[in-house]
This record gives sequence, C-alpha cells and structure tokens, in this order.
Amino acid sequence: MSNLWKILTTHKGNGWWNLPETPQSNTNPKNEGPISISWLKKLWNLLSHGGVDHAGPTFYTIVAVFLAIVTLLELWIYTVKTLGAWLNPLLFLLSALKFIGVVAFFMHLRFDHKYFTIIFTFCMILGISVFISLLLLWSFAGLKP
Amino acid sequence: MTTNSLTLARIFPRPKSGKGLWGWIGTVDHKRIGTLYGITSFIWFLIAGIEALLMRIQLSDAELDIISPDLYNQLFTMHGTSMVFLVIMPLSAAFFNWIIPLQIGARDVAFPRLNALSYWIFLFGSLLMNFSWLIGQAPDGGWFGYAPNSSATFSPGSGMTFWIVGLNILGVASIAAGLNFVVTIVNMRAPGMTFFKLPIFTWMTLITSILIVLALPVLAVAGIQLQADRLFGTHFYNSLAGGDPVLWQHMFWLFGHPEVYILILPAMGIVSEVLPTFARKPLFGYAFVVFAGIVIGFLGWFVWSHHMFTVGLGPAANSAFAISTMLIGLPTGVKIFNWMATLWGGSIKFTTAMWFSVSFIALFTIGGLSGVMHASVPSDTQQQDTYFVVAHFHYVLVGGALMGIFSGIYFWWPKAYGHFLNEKLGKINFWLMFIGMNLQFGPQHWLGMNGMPRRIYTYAENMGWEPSNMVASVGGFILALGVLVFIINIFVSKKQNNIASSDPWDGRTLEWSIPSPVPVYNFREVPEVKFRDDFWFKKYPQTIKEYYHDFDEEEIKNMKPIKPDEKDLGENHGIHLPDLSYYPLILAAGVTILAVGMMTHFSVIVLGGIGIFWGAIGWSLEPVNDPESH
Amino acid sequence: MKFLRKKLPLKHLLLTMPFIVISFMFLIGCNPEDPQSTFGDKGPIAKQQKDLFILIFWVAAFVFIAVESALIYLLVKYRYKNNKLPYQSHGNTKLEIIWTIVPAIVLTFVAVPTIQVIWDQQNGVPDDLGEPLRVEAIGHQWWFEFRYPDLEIITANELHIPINRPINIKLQSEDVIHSFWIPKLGGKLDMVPLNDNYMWLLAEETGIYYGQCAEFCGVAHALMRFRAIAQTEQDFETWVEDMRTEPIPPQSESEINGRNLFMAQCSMCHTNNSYTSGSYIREINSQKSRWDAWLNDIENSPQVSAPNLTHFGTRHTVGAGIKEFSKENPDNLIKWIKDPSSIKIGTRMEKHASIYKTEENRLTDSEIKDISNYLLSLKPNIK
Amino acid sequence: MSQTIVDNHHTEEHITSTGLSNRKLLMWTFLGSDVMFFGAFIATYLVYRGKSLNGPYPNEILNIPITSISTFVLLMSSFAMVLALHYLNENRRGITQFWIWSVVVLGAIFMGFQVVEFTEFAIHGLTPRTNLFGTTFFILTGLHGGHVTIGIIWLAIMGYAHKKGALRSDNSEDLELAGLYWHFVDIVWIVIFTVIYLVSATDGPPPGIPSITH
Ligand code: HEA
Ligand code: HEA
Ligand code: HEC
Ligand code: CUA
Ligand SMILES: [Cu+2]
Repeated sequence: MSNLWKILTTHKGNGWWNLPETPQSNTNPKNEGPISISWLKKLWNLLSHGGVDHAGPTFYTIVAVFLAIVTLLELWIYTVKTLGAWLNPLLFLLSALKFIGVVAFFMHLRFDHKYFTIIFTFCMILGISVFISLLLLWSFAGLKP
Repeated sequence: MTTNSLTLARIFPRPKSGKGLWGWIGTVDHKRIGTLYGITSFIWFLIAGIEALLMRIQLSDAELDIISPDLYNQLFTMHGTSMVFLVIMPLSAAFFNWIIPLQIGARDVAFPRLNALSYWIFLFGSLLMNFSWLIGQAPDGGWFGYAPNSSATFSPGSGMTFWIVGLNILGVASIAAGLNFVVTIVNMRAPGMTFFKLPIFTWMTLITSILIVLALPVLAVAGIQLQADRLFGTHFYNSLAGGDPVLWQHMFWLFGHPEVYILILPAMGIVSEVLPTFARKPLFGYAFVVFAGIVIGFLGWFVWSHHMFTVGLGPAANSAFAISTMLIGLPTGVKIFNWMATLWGGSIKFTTAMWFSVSFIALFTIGGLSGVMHASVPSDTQQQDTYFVVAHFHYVLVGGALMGIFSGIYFWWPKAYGHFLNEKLGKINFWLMFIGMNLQFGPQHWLGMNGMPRRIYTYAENMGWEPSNMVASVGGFILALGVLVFIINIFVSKKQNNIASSDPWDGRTLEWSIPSPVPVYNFREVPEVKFRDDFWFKKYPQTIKEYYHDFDEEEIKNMKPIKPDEKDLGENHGIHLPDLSYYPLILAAGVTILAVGMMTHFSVIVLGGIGIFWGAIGWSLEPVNDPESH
Repeated sequence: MKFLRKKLPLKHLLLTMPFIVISFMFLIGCNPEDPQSTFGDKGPIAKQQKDLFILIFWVAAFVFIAVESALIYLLVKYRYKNNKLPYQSHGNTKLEIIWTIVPAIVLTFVAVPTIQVIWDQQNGVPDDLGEPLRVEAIGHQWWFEFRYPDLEIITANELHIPINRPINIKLQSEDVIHSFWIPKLGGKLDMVPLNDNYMWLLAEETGIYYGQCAEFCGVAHALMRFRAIAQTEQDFETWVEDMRTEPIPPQSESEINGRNLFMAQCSMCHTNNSYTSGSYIREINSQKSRWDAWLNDIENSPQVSAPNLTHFGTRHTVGAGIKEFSKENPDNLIKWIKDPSSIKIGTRMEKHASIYKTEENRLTDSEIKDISNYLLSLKPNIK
Repeated sequence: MSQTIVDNHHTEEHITSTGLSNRKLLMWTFLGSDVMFFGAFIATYLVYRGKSLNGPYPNEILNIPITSISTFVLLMSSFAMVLALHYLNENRRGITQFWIWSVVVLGAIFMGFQVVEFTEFAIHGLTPRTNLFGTTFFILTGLHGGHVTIGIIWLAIMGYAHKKGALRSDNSEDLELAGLYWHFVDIVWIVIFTVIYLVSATDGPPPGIPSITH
C-alpha cells in the first residue's frame, strides 16, 4: 500500500502515469491492436496496412461498410415495433458503435498518440456525465404539495 | 505552410520593426500581449470599481435618491459582468501570457498569432459591451441575466443584447486563449520539465485553461439560445410557449460555477509561487496541491445547482448538490493547509507581495467558510439573494482573486519591467485595501442575515440596515484609496527606477534565471530542467538532498551553483522569433463586426464575414517567419 | 532589503485586526428585533433554519479561529531573522491525510443535519401538524397576489394567516421569476413561471411580518414587498367572514363621487367586489384577460394585471408593502393615486392607466381625494 | 547542461516536449471544447423533448427515410475524407484530388438535403417560432449545418491548394486537421440523427399540457 502511494506521488517523475521525460524518450509510440491474441493481431495487422503508420484503404473500406451496416441496422430496428423499451438503449448503443468507429479509425485515434485519446475521452466523459446529471434533475424536479 | 504558398494575399506589408505604435498593434510577443491585457483590464477594473462606488454611495443610507433604480440595475449588472469577464479573467490572462512561457522555459506561447487574436477579440468585445453605456442602454438583467427577465418581452431595450453579444465575443477570446495555453503547457516545456516538475502557477494555469475550454462553450450555447429568443422569436426560455426559465439557470451555472474556479485558480497559483519564495522554502506537499487543483477543477462541474437551492429542485437534488458542494471544501482545505505548512519552518520576508499572499489565505478562508454555509440548503434559503451572498463572493473574489493578483503584480513587476515597485507605498496600498475590504464586505454578512436582499437600489428606514451599510460604503472608499495608491505607486516607482537584478527575490523558478526586464527572446539558451524549483536547486545544490532524499551525492558534489543570467544580448542574436502580423487584428475586427451585425443589420454580418475570411486567409498564407527577412 | 530586517511593528496590528473587525461587526450587527432579521424567528421553519445556521456558524468559527490563529502564529514565529536557509522540506503524506480527513469529519457535522432538515422541510407538510391552510401566492411585476382556493378569497400584498396552523403555499409567477420570502417565518422559495413550487410555513406568534421579493425581477424589484399578518384562529375566522361580507356603501358625497370615478378609471384593472360567491373564479378569469391584454400590447395596453382592492379600507400598505397609510393619515394613498412613481418607480399602473397618459385625463386633487376616501371606506359592513 | 534550440524554421516543425504537433493538439482540444458546445444543445433538445404545447410534433413531420439518406451521405464523406488523407500521404495526386472534392460534394449534398428539409418543414408549418420542437430542432441542426458549411469551405480551399501544389505529403497535416474537423462534424451528426430522428420520431403531443398560471 505504502509502496503504491510512493509510486503515485514520487517526485522523480517515474510514476506510472507520468509523461515522457524528454522528447526523445517517447516520440509517437504506435498504438497496437486491442487484443493481443496473436491470430487476431495478425488479422489486425493485415487489415490495417501492416499496422505501420496508419491503416490502409482496405481497412477504411471495411470500417465504412461496417458503419453503413450499422446505419441500416438502426433503421431496421427503428421499424421493429416489438422492441418497446429496448429500442432507445439499442439505438444509443448502435450510434455509440458508429461514433467509436469514426473516432477510432477515421480520426486515427487508434493509431495516434494516446494523449489525443486522453484529451478527447476526457471531454466526452465530462460532457456526458455533466449533461446526464442535468437531465436527471428533471426527473427529480419539483416539490411536493 | 510551405514557402511556395506565400506569394498570395499580401494586401499590405507585414509590420517589420517591433518599435512604436505599429509594433504594439502587430505584436505577437507574449510579453507585450500580457502587458496589453494587463493595462486594458486594469482600466476596466477602475471603471467597474467606480460603478461599485456609485452603488455604495446610493446604498450608504436608507431611502437615498441619488441613483435611479434603472441606473442602479445597470450599475450592478455591468459591475458584476465587468469584474468577472473584463477584470479578473483577463488580468489572469495577463499573468498567463507574461509568466507561463518564462516558467516553462519557452520563447513564446505555442501560437503567438492566436494569442494576439485572443487579445484583440477581448478588447473589441469589452469595448462593445461598455459601448452600451454611451447609448444609455447598458445591460440591466444582473450578471447572470436570468430568463425570462432578460427576454425580449421583459427587457425590450438593447441592453441585454449588448450583454449577450459581448459575452459571446469574450467567450471566443477566452476559448482561443484557453486552447493556446493548454497546448503551450503540454507542448512547449523545456527539456526535462515533466508535468510533475511544472511550477504550480503553470499547473493552475493548465487547469484553468482546460476549465475555460470546456465551460465557456456552455455559456456560448446559453447566450445563443437567449439571443435567438430575442432576435428570432424562438422559445428556449419563453415560458408562454413552454420554455423553461430553470433551464437557463442550469445552463448559466453549469458554466458559472466552473467559472468561479477559473477566477480563483490562477490566484491560487500565484500565491503558491509567492509564499515559497518569501518563506524561502519549497511549496509543501507539491503533489497534493496539484491534485487538489485537479480535483477542484473536476468537482467544480458537479456543484452548479447550489446557486439554485431556492428554485425548487426538490429535496433529492438539493441534498445531492449540498454534499457535492461541501466536498469542494476538502481539496481547498488541502491547499490552504499546505500553504501554511510552507510557512512553517520558513524564514518569512514581509514584502508587499507576501502580505497580499498571506491576506489571500486569511480572507479566502473566510469566503470559503461562508461558501460552506451556503451549501447548507435550509440555511441558504435564508441567505440566497441577500447580502450574505454578496459578502461571500466578494471575500473569495476581492479577498481571494484580487489580492492574489495584486500579489502577483508586486512579485513579477521587477521581472517584467526591470525595476521594483515602491515597497513603502506598497505596504500602504496593501493595508488600505485589506482594511477597506474587511470594512466593506464584513458587515454585509450581517446585513444578509438581517434580511437585506441584494440588487435593491434602496431600502426602508426602519430595517436597521443603515449603520452596516454606511460602514460598507466607507470601507469601499478606503479600498478605492488603496487602489489609487497603487496607481500612484506605478508612476512613483517608474520615476525612482529602483533597478532590479535578474533574481531580486531569490526566486525559485526559471523566470528568475533570465535578465530583468526580460529580453524579447526570453532564454538565450533553452534550459534543461532537472528539478522542481529547478533554478533554486541549481543555485543552492547543497539543499537538493533535503528535498530529494535519494538524490545521488556524487552528482551534487559535481554541480556548480549557477548564477542568474544578467546579460541582455540586446537583440535577437540569430534566435528566430515569430514575425509581427496584422492579421490577428483584422480577424478580431471581423469577428466583432459580425457580432455587431447580429444586433443591427444583415449587411454588417456580411461585412464581418468578409473581414473574417480575409483575416483567416491572410493569416494562414502568411508564414510565421518571413523568409525575406533573413 | 534593509526594511525587511526590522522587527515588525505591524505584527501587533495584524494580531488585533481580525478581532477588532469582528467585534465591530457585532456592534453594528444584527438585532433580532429588526423586521427582517433571520434571527428573530417566529415559527418552526425559521427556527430550524436558524439553529442549523448557528450550528454551522460555530463549526465555521472553529475552523476560522484555527486557521487564522495558526496563520498569525506562523507569520510571527517564522519571520525573517537571519540569512540562514531554512530546511527545504518536501511534504508529509501523513499530514496530508490528516488534514483531508479531519475537515471531512468536521463537514459531516454540517452535512448530516443539513440533509435531515432538507427532508424535514422540503418534503411536504408533515401530517401531525393538522390540516394545512392552502394558499396560492402569485408573483406579478411588482406585487403579490394571494388566493385562498378553499375559502375562495382573493387579496393582494397582505397575506392573512392563522397562527399555529401550517400554511401550505403554492408559489407561481405570472411573468418573470420572483421569490417569496418572509424572513421571520422561513427561508425563501422562488416563484418560477411554469414551475409550481410548494412551501409550508407556520407562525407561532401573532404579528405583522415583513415579506420581500428576493429574486431580481426588473426595475421595481427593490420595492416589491408584502406583509404577512398572523392572527389568532378566531381573528382569522373573522377576517374570512369579513372578506365575504359586502362593503359599507359609500356614504358621503365625496365617497360616492369617488366610487363613480373608480368605476370609470380604475375598475378595468382593479376588482373591488370579490366578496360575493362566484367572484373568486370571476377574478381569476379577469386577471387572466388583463394579462393577455398586456401581452398583446406591451407598450400601450389599457389593462394590466393589478392587485385586487376588495375591502381596501382594511389594508395598511400601498404599493406592495412599501408605504403605510390609514384612515387618519391617507397621505401615502393619495400620493400613490396622484403619482405612483413618487412611491415606486416603474409601476405598471403609472405606465398603463389612462389617467397618467394625457393631461386632460389627469385627475384633479379633489377627485383624487374622493377616490381615496372611497377606497378607505371599503370595509366589510359588519353590524 | 543547456541545449541550444536548433534553428528549424525551414521545416516549421517545432520540437515539442511531447513530440506531438502543436496544431494537432490544438485541434483535438478544440474538438473537446466543441463536445461541450453540442452537448449543451443536445441536452436542451432532450430537456424539451415532448414538451411542445402545439404541433406540428415530430411524429407528424420527421422524414426518417430521407434523413437516413443524407446521414449516409455524410458518413460516406467521412470515408472519402480518410482516403483523401491517405492518398495525399502516399503522394498520389490524382486520386487525392478526387477524394478531396468528393468530400466537398458529399458535404454539399448533405447541406442540400438540409435546405430541402428546412423548407419542407417550413411549408408544413414548422419554424423555429412554432413550438419548442421547432426551436430546438432548427437551432441545433442549423448550427450543425453551420459547422458543415465551414468544413466545406475549408476543404474546398484545401482542394484548391492541393491542385496548385501547395498541399503535399510533407505538409499533409494541413489536410489532416481539416479532416479531424470534418469527422467530428460527422460524429456529431451520428448523435443528432439518433437523438432527434430515430429516438423522437414517434413523439407526439405531450400527455398533459403543463399548467400555466391561470
Ligand atoms: C472565486 C470565486 C468563488 C469561489 C472560490 C467560491 C467558492 C465556494 N463557493 Fe461560492 N460563489 C461565488 C464565487 C466563488 N465561490 C460567486 C461569485 C457567487 C454568487 C454568484 C451570484 O449569485 O451572483 C457564489 C455563490 C455561492 C453559493 C450560492 C449562494 C446563493 O446564491 O444562495 C454557494 C452555495 O453553496 C457557494 C458555495 C461555495 C463553496 C462551498 C465554495 C468552496 O469552494 C469554498 C472552499 C473553501 C473553504 C471551505 C475554506 C478553506 C478550507 C479549509 C480551511 C478547510 C477546513 C474547512 C472546513 C472543514 C469547512 N457559493
Ligand atoms: C471579481 C469580482 C468583483 C470585484 C473585484 C468586486 C469589487 C467590488 N464590489 Fe462587487 N460584485 C461582483 C464582483 C466583484 N466586485 C459581482 C459578480 C456582483 C454581482 C452583480 C450582480 O448582482 O449581478 C457584485 C455586486 C456588488 C454589490 C451588490 C450590488 C447589489 O446587489 O445591489 C456591491 C455593493 O456593495 C459591490 C461592491 C463592490 C465594491 C465596493 C468593490 C471594490 O472592491 C471595488 C474597488 C475598486 C475600485 C473602487 C476602483 C478604484 C477606483 C479608483 C481608485 C478611483 C480612481 C479613478 C480614476 C483614476 C479614474 N459589488
Ligand atoms: C392600467 C391598469 C391600472 C389602472 C387603470 C389603475 N391601476 Fe392601480 N394598480 C395597477 C397596478 C399594476 C398596481 C400594482 C403596482 C405595483 O405595486 O407595482 C396597482 C396598484 C394600486 C394600488 C396599491 C395596491 C396595493 O395593495 O399596494 C392602489 C391603491 C391602486 N392601484 C389604486 C388605483 C386607483 C385608485 C386607480 C384609478 C384612479 C387605479 N389604481 C387605476 C394597475 C392599475
Ligand atoms: Cu419580484 Cu423581485
Ligand atoms: Cu458556485
């Protein structure tokens, strides 16, 4: 425990969250695939242009097709009358998928420096939590007679 | 931008020399921009202060009839709005500009021209908002402009339009500056300066900038919505069509509470530099002060409804926000205690800057504690919209933010202008402000508990409010006298020209290692950073061991104490600085004209659009450095 | 820097400053007898709030004294003495934990009662207090309307309540946000258009309590006040009866003339006959139509929502709790009718009533006197 | 102990402490800021969802099929955008030109759809002044449209610069920044499409008209 504390607060700049010490020590590390099972990795590398700089057209096309399919899916479940209360969560889930698809691959967050991911997800998380708490207030609103 | 794109769009020649008026207008030097920010916002401070004094005159006794209710409403609205947006925020920006590049060992901010743009937009926005005085229709809806009182139905004049448009313009300026400083601090640090070696002022600036970047868009949205209501007849806040006035309050305070931390965090940063310097000790618990700042910055997003405890949000929401609000006291307390622990065991020199910082601790604590009182919902229902609130926020704003800023002014003046501010006058300045401030805002606690609502231009005779109000008014004038002494001090000190060395206070951070006044290029050589308080430990290597317990003995033995750099090379000496540019000014003018167009006529919008287009194109085609100048 | 080396004469000043300031403030400070003092609580709600405040005050005073005295001690103890460098200490994690935990504990002493009182007060009228009296308070720019839906009574600017009986107030606003506040009975609650709010109060002593609009609502916000008149149960019953009794018919020449003038000049905005059955609904409807008229023509509408003047002769104040008047001393009432802005700048009455618009419509002094006599005569006709 | 900064104004690329480009960092931070901007508008829309006092209500007026097409167009423009950047980096001029201008054209088509939609709605009696739905709908989608328009102008300038040879692989970051902005506008639309169109397409009149004072 005290060790952890030390790691967290150590002043020599070696804590796990610490940012690179010098520009040289950390220039644009490449982010690799999310799952390290090797065959997935291989597939991933194949798709994303060998995983070198950024993904290639094949990969982008796959993403685009995926986005298109999800959009169609959205349209389809929107017409399914039986979903009831499941409809909205599902729609949000699907749009989150699309969102992530674009942000992670088209906007290269997946291949870019993690700072960008940190910045953007921080803002997203803050925005979402702030506005959700705002919306929640309406469900509690009002005083009893 | 590459060189082959620059032959286009050079309508008039680029300003060449940094001298004279044109040098200031075209400047992209962070120090000059800092000075511009400082002067401009200080002038607004005087004006907003005079507005306050007028209110104090009117309130000094019951049933006075010196100022009409209409004028009074304009006075407090403009006083509050100006103090927040035209005084404390830009004064902080002046410090960001001046100090951040120096503290992180950079030659300028990341985007010098964007920096100039921020200033110009700020200037035009502030002028526009105050222009409303000249046409006799200053905003009169209070600094949070609650709908529907600020809607076209109930506020038909152009006052509130000026307010919204002005705030939106200022918002653009602030966001641009915020983005700039985020990037500057993340990206322009000297080699070796990791995040946990950043000076605290830089840290607080980073947090403030992030808050600015995230909070001001919300104000912009609220402003756009209200403006749409007023101009196009939409219904965002029109209760007749089902629009909910409470939403405006949420929107405003969703911005507004992060905003108050935007106002206080820079001052906290300043204090965290001044106290260690004059106690001659490093800041106690550096990591905790930083974390406390981060926690404040984050938690500050989830307390906004404490401004709405009397709106009727229901007991569940009220309880939740009461607790989140009280929680903010903890990280703030951590800061206060670490500052005091910094003094502990120190060797405290009572310079004016130090007095101001010490009084920051003393007064901010009072304001913070009355804040916690507000957080208790049932008792806040007796305090909300009374002078108790006025007392609370002036203790944190005047006693906190303003005192901190004055501390910073006395502290960094020698660095910026090469001579000291007169200490004797400084002490007078401090004590007048300190006493005046307590007399002015102390009795307001009692006024509030005695049932005096805020924003009233007059009150009845039998209420028992006269004595306190009289004291407050007298206090206000003592405070003003203090400010006057400061103005006198500026001129006297300039005359006396008590030259300051590079390192007049035995400072701790990088800015004290370079000549005073700071040469244009800041650092002759970009320093390599090894420690927190890098400059101090390099001056006094024998103390390294006390702070860095496991630092290598051998290495310390081999270190020679360094001396501050006293020599100004006079000119750039081959150091490339960004060239001057007019385009920020043009772009800023375009933005302002466009905004004015929103209030007047479509053709003006088009004109503004052209200005923006011209500014943007010229800007992006103009290289940072002109090749022909070499 | 020689001046630093001197022993600090200011030390003593610094030591005494806060104490001087504080005791001074107490001197000029609060007197529970003052009409809007929140310390002069006259009911359980205000009392609970005051007690909570005092609890927090002492907690804060404790923190305040601890922090400020420690600060002064440090400043004095560690002032500059010689040029020796102090130990460059780094920090202490234990201390940090202590001064996070201790304030957290202190805060629970504030937080727990706060939450308790919130649920006590903001969760509807407790059942054990008996049947509450229902009241509707409606904010208008810049006066208060009070309706008693169960009693079918409408009045303005003076709220009659029985003591020792909970009052359940529904707060509404017609135009902008106002706030309903009777400091001696309890904290404020806003009157927000479209958002009905509910609060309850209970007065334990008879008396006249000052009320005040506490949310900025335009030019005359400072002068938007009211009075709450707490009466014994019997007195209240009598008042209710009175409000349903027809007024004394005008007697003198002057009063009759006054009535005619009132009917001609004032009755389009002011109702003064809400004592018959059915008049309650009628007044609500006419208030609405006046409001609609104003919305239709904000600049020139001849009608605006205006206080109900039934039994005006029993009232004490004019201009929404601003100035007092009585039969013996009707000056303020006369002043109000002659020139409302001499009492309250920005009233809708002055802006919209035809008598102030053109010279020829202007009432003469004697006409005003007549109207005022008539208004003063508007009292229930009790045998 | 010190290190003299190399004069590197030829490349215009500053050495930064993180090794990241200043401008890209600025862009991402700006996008984070824009999240709050659109977040506030979307929250407003949701707060007022189903609170309009009078029609037309979403279920009478929203045209999901048409909007799906325009959504799809915008999505594909994002695809075109990423390819444009890719081929720019590979120095393949012709195909880069093609993709950049496709983005512009697809964006313009999207805007065309929006113009048609707005006029359609206006004809059916829905304007920003009609009711809360109109107010929130038009201002939110209108501001999004404003963002798209700026993006179109920006990309058109990029396309021109590329044609003239000013935009090349060595300064492809210029296009990358525009691309980030463009993708962001696209993801905002993804959210808007879900929230305004799919989720509230069935919204009719509110169950009870809220009480007004009288
Ligand atoms: C610089 C600006 C600033 C700062 C820093 C703060 C800080 C705080 N504010 Fe304040 N506030 C304003 C500016 C600021 N405020 C303004 C401008 C308004 C009015 C707006 C308007 O209506 O016009 C306002 C209004 C306001 C209200 C609404 C009042 C009302 O309208 O009814 C509330 C309610 O909870 C509140 C609470 C707090 C709290 C809990 C803090 C906390 O952050 C304070 C924390 C600090 C301390 C607690 C002291 C130090 C701590 C210790 C020494 C540790 C030990 C302490 C304890 C155990 C308690 N503030
Ligand atoms: C940072 C913010 C800040 C600062 C520094 C101040 C500073 C002061 N404020 Fe502040 N005030 C607010 C923010 C601030 N205020 C806000 C947000 C409100 C709420 C507004 C609202 O309700 O909407 C408010 C409201 C407010 C009120 C309540 C009005 C009301 O509700 O009716 C009062 C009343 O006393 C007051 C007084 C003062 C005084 C006397 C000062 C003094 O500290 C000012 C001292 C400065 C000077 C006096 C200037 C110096 C002038 C000279 C030296 C003269 C020389 C002249 C020349 C050379 C030309 N202020
Ligand atoms: C155009 C509408 C209008 C007309 C006509 C009008 N009044 Fe008024 N009156 C008002 C309004 C509105 C108020 C509330 C003003 C305020 O307090 O801001 C008011 C307030 C009053 C009050 C004070 C009530 C109180 O409880 O404070 C009196 C008394 C009064 N009017 C008398 C008259 C008389 C007498 C006339 C005719 C000569 C008259 N009014 C004509 C609108 C009108
Ligand atoms: Cu009504 Cu203030
Ligand atoms: Cu707050």
